[in-house]
Amino acid sequence: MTLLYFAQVRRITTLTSEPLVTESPLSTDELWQQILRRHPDLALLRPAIRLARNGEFAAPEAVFQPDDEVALIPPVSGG
Amino acid sequence: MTLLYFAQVRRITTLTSEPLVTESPLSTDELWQQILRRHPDLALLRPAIRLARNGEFAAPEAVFQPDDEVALIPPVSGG
Amino acid sequence: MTMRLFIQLGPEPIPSALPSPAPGPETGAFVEFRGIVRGDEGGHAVGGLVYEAYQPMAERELARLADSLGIEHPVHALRVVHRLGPVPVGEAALYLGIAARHRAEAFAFLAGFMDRLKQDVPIWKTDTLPAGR
Amino acid sequence: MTMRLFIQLGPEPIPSALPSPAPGPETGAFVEFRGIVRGDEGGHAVGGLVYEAYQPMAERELARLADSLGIEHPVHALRVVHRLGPVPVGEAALYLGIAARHRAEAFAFLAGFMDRLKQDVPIWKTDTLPAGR
Repeated sequence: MTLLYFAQVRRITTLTSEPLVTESPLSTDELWQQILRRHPDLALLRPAIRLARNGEFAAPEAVFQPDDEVALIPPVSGG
Repeated sequence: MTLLYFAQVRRITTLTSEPLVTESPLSTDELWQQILRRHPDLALLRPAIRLARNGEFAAPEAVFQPDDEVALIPPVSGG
Repeated sequence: MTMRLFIQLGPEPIPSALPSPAPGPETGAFVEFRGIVRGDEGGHAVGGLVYEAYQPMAERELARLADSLGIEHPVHALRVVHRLGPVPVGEAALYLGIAARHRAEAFAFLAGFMDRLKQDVPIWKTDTLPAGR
Repeated sequence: MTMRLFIQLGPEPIPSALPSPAPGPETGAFVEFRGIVRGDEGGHAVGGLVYEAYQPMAERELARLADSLGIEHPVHALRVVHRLGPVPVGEAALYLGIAARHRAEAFAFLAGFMDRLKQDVPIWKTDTLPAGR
């Protein structure tokens, strides 16, 4: 799995992306546990972050596969 | 007084403008009587026509002076 | 707030690009509208439309309309251009350019201006041009 | 009705004139919007803003947004350009060009598109440029 970080999220992780090796699919909660273990400072921002799976917003019940590209989408501010 | 005719009104009067000589001020009704005497075919259109006095829409109680410029404004269709 | 206002009526084609009427650092939204002559009018193919205006009154009404709408929806500047005489299909008869701090004011001003222009400004479509082939 | 759709994200300045995305004889309304970088951001003087996007997803969301809004407000064509990277004050970060049969559809589409762009399209203002003097 590849994790992508943008904007405020990137400033906290100080990374634009990183691999997350997992053998089995992860639920949203399981994925967040993995992310927060690496970047505990994201906890405060978590309620504002939407997850995207392979370029589309993921439903809360989404299952994330080992080869997915997962983006953490903080509140957007384009335009 | 100068009368100005535009669009549908001009097609009925076949004039773009004409003088109306009057010695005293005219009420809206008196002015319309003069106009309809010259151009009876305007009667049908009258309910749709607004009068402008010196370049501004005239209130129903307006008084038209001998040297006014009066325009007959049929429904507009700009834009 | 004073609104900068540019009004122009005439037979010249409307340029494909017009500068913002308020290019300062306080402008966050620039909205432009072109009313374009379509190839059909009342179900019939046409080659264009002919516009006529009571020009001094039309200019005054446009300015009055801008002032009055600007109270409700404050914008920085407005440019209005209305072409008169023959306007071929595909070309603009009307141009509005609105500069404002935020888009909400600009959008509201634009919609309100168009509604009232079509009621109160003495400009008329008086004729159609024959459809080409 | 199929909508013609042009989407472009990139660091290039947005041109001061872009052609209508649907120049056919059925277009009666052409609306353009530019979101321009202001000289103040949150009360502080800035020289510009820096934009970042999750580009493939942003392009897909813009297309999805256009399709979904087009059902409610049918328009002929849409061009969306969002500039990325540094954008100086006074220059456009965003351009929308909408061609439609009538202005009502175009205005409704524009307002709806902007509202949803600012909620759902992964583009961010990430930084400010220092104010010049």
